[in-house]
Amino acid sequence: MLLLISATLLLLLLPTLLGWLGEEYLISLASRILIYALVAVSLDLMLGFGGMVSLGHAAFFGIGAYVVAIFTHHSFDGSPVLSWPFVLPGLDGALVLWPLAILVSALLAAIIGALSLRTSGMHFIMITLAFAQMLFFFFVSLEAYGGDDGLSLFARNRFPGLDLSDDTHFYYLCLAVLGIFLLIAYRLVSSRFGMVIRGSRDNEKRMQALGFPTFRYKLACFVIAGAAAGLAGALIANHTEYVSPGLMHWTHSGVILVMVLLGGSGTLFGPVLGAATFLILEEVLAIYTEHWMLYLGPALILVALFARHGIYGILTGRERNNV
Amino acid sequence: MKKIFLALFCIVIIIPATAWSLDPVKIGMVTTLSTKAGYLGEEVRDGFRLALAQGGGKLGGIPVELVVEDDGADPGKARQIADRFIKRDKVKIMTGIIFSNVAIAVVPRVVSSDVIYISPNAGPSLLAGKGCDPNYFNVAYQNDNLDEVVGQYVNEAGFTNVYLLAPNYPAGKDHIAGFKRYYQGQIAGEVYTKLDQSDYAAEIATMRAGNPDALFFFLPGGMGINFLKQFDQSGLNRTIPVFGPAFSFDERLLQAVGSAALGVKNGSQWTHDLDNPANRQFVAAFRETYGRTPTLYASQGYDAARLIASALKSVNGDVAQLTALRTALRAADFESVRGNFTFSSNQHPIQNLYIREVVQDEAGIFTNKTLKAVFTEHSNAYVGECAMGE
Amino acid sequence: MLLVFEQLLNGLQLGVTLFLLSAGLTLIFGIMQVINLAHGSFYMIGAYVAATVTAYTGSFLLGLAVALPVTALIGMLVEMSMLRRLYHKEHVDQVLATFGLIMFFNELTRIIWGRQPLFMDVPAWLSGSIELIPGIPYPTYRLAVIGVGLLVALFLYLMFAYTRIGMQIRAGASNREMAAALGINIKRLYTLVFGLGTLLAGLAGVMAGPILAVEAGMGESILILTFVVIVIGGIGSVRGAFVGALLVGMVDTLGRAFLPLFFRLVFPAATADGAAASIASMLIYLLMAAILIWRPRGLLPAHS
Amino acid sequence: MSDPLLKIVGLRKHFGAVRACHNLSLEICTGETHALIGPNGAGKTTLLNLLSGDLKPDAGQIFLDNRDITRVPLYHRAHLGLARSYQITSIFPQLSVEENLLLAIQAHSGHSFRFWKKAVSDPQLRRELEPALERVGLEHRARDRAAALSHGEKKQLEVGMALACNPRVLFLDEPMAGMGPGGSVELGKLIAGLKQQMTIVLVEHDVEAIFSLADRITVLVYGEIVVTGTADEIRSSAAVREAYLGEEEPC
Repeated sequence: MLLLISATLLLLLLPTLLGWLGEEYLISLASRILIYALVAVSLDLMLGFGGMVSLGHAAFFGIGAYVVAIFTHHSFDGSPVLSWPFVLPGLDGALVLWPLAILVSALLAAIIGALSLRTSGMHFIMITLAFAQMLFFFFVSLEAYGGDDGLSLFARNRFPGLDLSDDTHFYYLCLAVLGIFLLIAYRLVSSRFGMVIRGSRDNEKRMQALGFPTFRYKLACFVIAGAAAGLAGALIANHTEYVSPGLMHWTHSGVILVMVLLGGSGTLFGPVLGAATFLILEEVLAIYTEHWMLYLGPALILVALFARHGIYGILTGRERNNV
Repeated sequence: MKKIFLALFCIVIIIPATAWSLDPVKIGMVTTLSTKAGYLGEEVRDGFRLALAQGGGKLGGIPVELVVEDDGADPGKARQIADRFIKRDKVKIMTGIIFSNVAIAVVPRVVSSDVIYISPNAGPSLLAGKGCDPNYFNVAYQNDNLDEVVGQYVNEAGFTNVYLLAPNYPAGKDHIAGFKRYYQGQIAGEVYTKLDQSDYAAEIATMRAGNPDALFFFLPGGMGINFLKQFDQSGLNRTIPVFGPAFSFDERLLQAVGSAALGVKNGSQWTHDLDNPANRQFVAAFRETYGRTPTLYASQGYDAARLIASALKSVNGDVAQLTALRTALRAADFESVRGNFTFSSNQHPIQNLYIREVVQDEAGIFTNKTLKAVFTEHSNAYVGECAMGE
Repeated sequence: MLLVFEQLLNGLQLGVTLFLLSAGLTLIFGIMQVINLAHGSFYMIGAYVAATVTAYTGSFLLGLAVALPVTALIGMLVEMSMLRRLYHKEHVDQVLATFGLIMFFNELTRIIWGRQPLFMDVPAWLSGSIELIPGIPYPTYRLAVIGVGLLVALFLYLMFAYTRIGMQIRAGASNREMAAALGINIKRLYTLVFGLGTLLAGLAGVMAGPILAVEAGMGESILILTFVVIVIGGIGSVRGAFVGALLVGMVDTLGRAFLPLFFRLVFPAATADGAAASIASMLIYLLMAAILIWRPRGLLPAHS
Repeated sequence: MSDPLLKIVGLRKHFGAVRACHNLSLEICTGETHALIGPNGAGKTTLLNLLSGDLKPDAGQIFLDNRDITRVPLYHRAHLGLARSYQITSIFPQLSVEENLLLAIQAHSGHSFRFWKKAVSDPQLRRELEPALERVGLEHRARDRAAALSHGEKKQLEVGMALACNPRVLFLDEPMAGMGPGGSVELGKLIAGLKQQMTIVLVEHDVEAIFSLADRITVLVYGEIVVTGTADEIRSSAAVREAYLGEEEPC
């Protein structure tokens, strides 16, 4: 608990601290870490708690980002997103646009989830991967929105009371979003719903014998995770002010998965640590060597082999599930 | 838990420590060194470094520190690196981007932060037209240039029924459009393939059925190798002459294609056999330093460095004088390895464009031979769209 | 009509190439219950080694002869040093470790062979083309690829049906404990299976070398296709992989070849080309989704 | 004995050439404790799996209270009042003991699309949890992870979970296998205590336990019924001795 408080305090004071050190640039990196932490926690909700190993989670991340980018693009152009069957104007207000991004991602997650969850284990891994690739190719050839070139936002979205183009404001918004989602996830995993999800991870057959239609609950979990990833996508679109199909590429899903496992799956703070470690490592290694993947690869293997609960496990010595 | 905060603090402290020597002019190079296209960035970087080494670590007599980082061909990542260069390293001049989609993502942000960007490769139409900017210079080519020259040549050579092939993404369509701008004959077929496709048997069979008298294709990197090998094996290369922009025919790629590319005519703004003093000197020095023949990318990296050198000399290393620096750059007062070189009003090259042929030299190495200059002092199609307000 | 036949042949050839890669992977998935993302890396290793040896000696066969054992050996080393420890772990750990393996191998290849692609040519005795149907010359090398693929299919069939090791593998697949009780050395068996799987991947790499660019990361472009094949065919089933590979090869080739024509009947040319290309690139994924709705465990699941 | 609660008509399940269940018909009455015995591979567990819904039959029908439940999926059968324990312990190893039982209780107390309130402290669930823990004697281990339990304790937990479902029919698949003598006796007492409350179908190798617990016994061999009868009838049946006791080595 003390650690939690000191970590929160550190995160709250980070911009001031960095300003004092003259390292304002790092605020932007910190926001990026928070956003990736959000998507990593959302993946962990289904992976660590629900036992659903998805290699296509970046698809929802990308969809959320694209929804924001497309509407913002049209809002800047003054052209409608849709003119038939009804006129849908462009938008750049975060309070409408971001929920829309969440909704669209959730809808897509419902469709992909309903199909993928008919299978499990290795099938599930490969099917989620293939669906994400399908979306990737769809957006690569979607010429109206830049295709492979991606789409630039001309400005960040409007948010009442905040100036998102200010890195510090944006940082606090990301921090708040992550904080709220962590709280939701914390309640979720120990709620009745969370019990069912964790039970399905451990022993799905038994859950059914007890009387749970597990498919529905797993699908709900898949949709919640997809929706949260969509929100993270909306944030990353605003952060980089740019989206591209690369966001949905399967290797990007792989990176998010790596963050979860590196930090410790089945824990809530593990993925946050994982995202931070991965992104910082990437920055630092890239400064020292061009061949950073030569070192990162074996490091991942070692984590898979020896660090069952990732960094979180090493730091706390705790088992999973004790949230 | 404490350990991680300690580690975090260390990193926060260590990163800046590496960046505390502000004497030389810092030039930030964001380029692609990993992924399949990694050799392109390597060429640009090596070309640039050669110029730097020849000046003894100085460009135009001004000490320069070159910071190179790999963007992995990922626009998001490139943007992040650019941010760091600008905000933390206080870089005033940037260069290096290979891919158009990366450039489109990064350049607007760079130039709006009052940082000069010199493109050593990517030349998307957006940045030449509507998105042009006084802080953006392209020292390589506007993307369409290399297709336009082929279109013109195919016309002159009397072909009237050409088949077109490109990947299904915006750059693919741009290159086809560039070709069509000067080509006047019929189109036998226009096919867009999946990005990163490896098997082209279906397209080749359809092409045979279309019975064209020539083929124009744009398939960069591995896609081009795949296609050329398979096209060669199909035997069609004996009946249908092949044309394309230089991207699938640089000297490093050619070694991987082998004889399959022999005889292909491609459009370029530079070849190692161009006969001018600057070029002779460059090619010899590059071969000596790196043990290989430079590609056009290397020449572009080299020219980028020499352009910067001329401007640095002119402002005497004071990169804070943005206006003076821009004026000096626009003068393009350097000896380009391409010979005559000036900037158009949208700050893209006005230069000669050549058709060259893939041949095998005496040593058995596959390389390009310049055939003729199709355009002299050619500008680009987007000058009119660019409203540079200065 | 002739064009349709030629395209069918192209589809068969793509299918057979995919089969070479999927057969090995489906064995590893099905028998060892281990998810291996790094299969494409062995495909790449096979191609690189063969290209290098061929370049030095000028003999394609020698390249093949060196590449196969080298790939299998590297595969078995990986199995013994790393993968073995992952059998009892969850799929996520296997994903993580093999993802790391991909990064490692790709970077290592770049360091050893440099960043530019490597050259590998069709051997002289397989170059040129044969007119299977008058007027339509077909590349001899592609016919050779089809031949090799079918031979491998036959070999695998005979091995599983008639040899001792094949039966041991099948026993190991259906019940580990049972097989162990029957005195089969499961550890050694798994190493062999992994070696066989990577050998097949290496073979696919060697065969693809003269057709495709030999470059770092070449395995990942085709890995996803392989996954689709295996999901369609049913994990662990070599027969399923065969059927799935042919299906994917055909659908992909025919889609690319004929979708633009169909679309041109309905839409103006410019729209048609773009739209057809987009749909064609997603076609196999749509096929996969359709098959999953119909049969979630694939067409020919290994254990029913 | 009253009306049949479970009625099985012509049930068939083959695994390739193995006839795990072949044209099997059987009636199980309300309130009885019915044991299934037979040599290994006789199809006892298969029959339980077919009844509980873990497996789908190739042919035949299953009726519960004259309602055809043959096609009713596994999870729905639980809501009709069928619950079971598994031969190989089937619990949630990563969850705590109380969470294991809580899930069983939660299963029949409304839907679980409740996302906010902590399940462990939900009074509605809590009320049933205490007796459920007590019933299988695991109060002192409530907070421990199920994976950390001893084999016997896991078996107890398994049975406890089945009971926490408040079933009308309870299927027990070798509940005493692998338990020490003390544990078996305890469990025997527990089952005996349940006899009044629900119908029980029991698969067990411990012949002593069966003869003392079961009202009726069915002997299966190769997926078919050899004989059904009371303990005494079975004890004296020659067919049983030949088919079953003759093959099974005494243990």
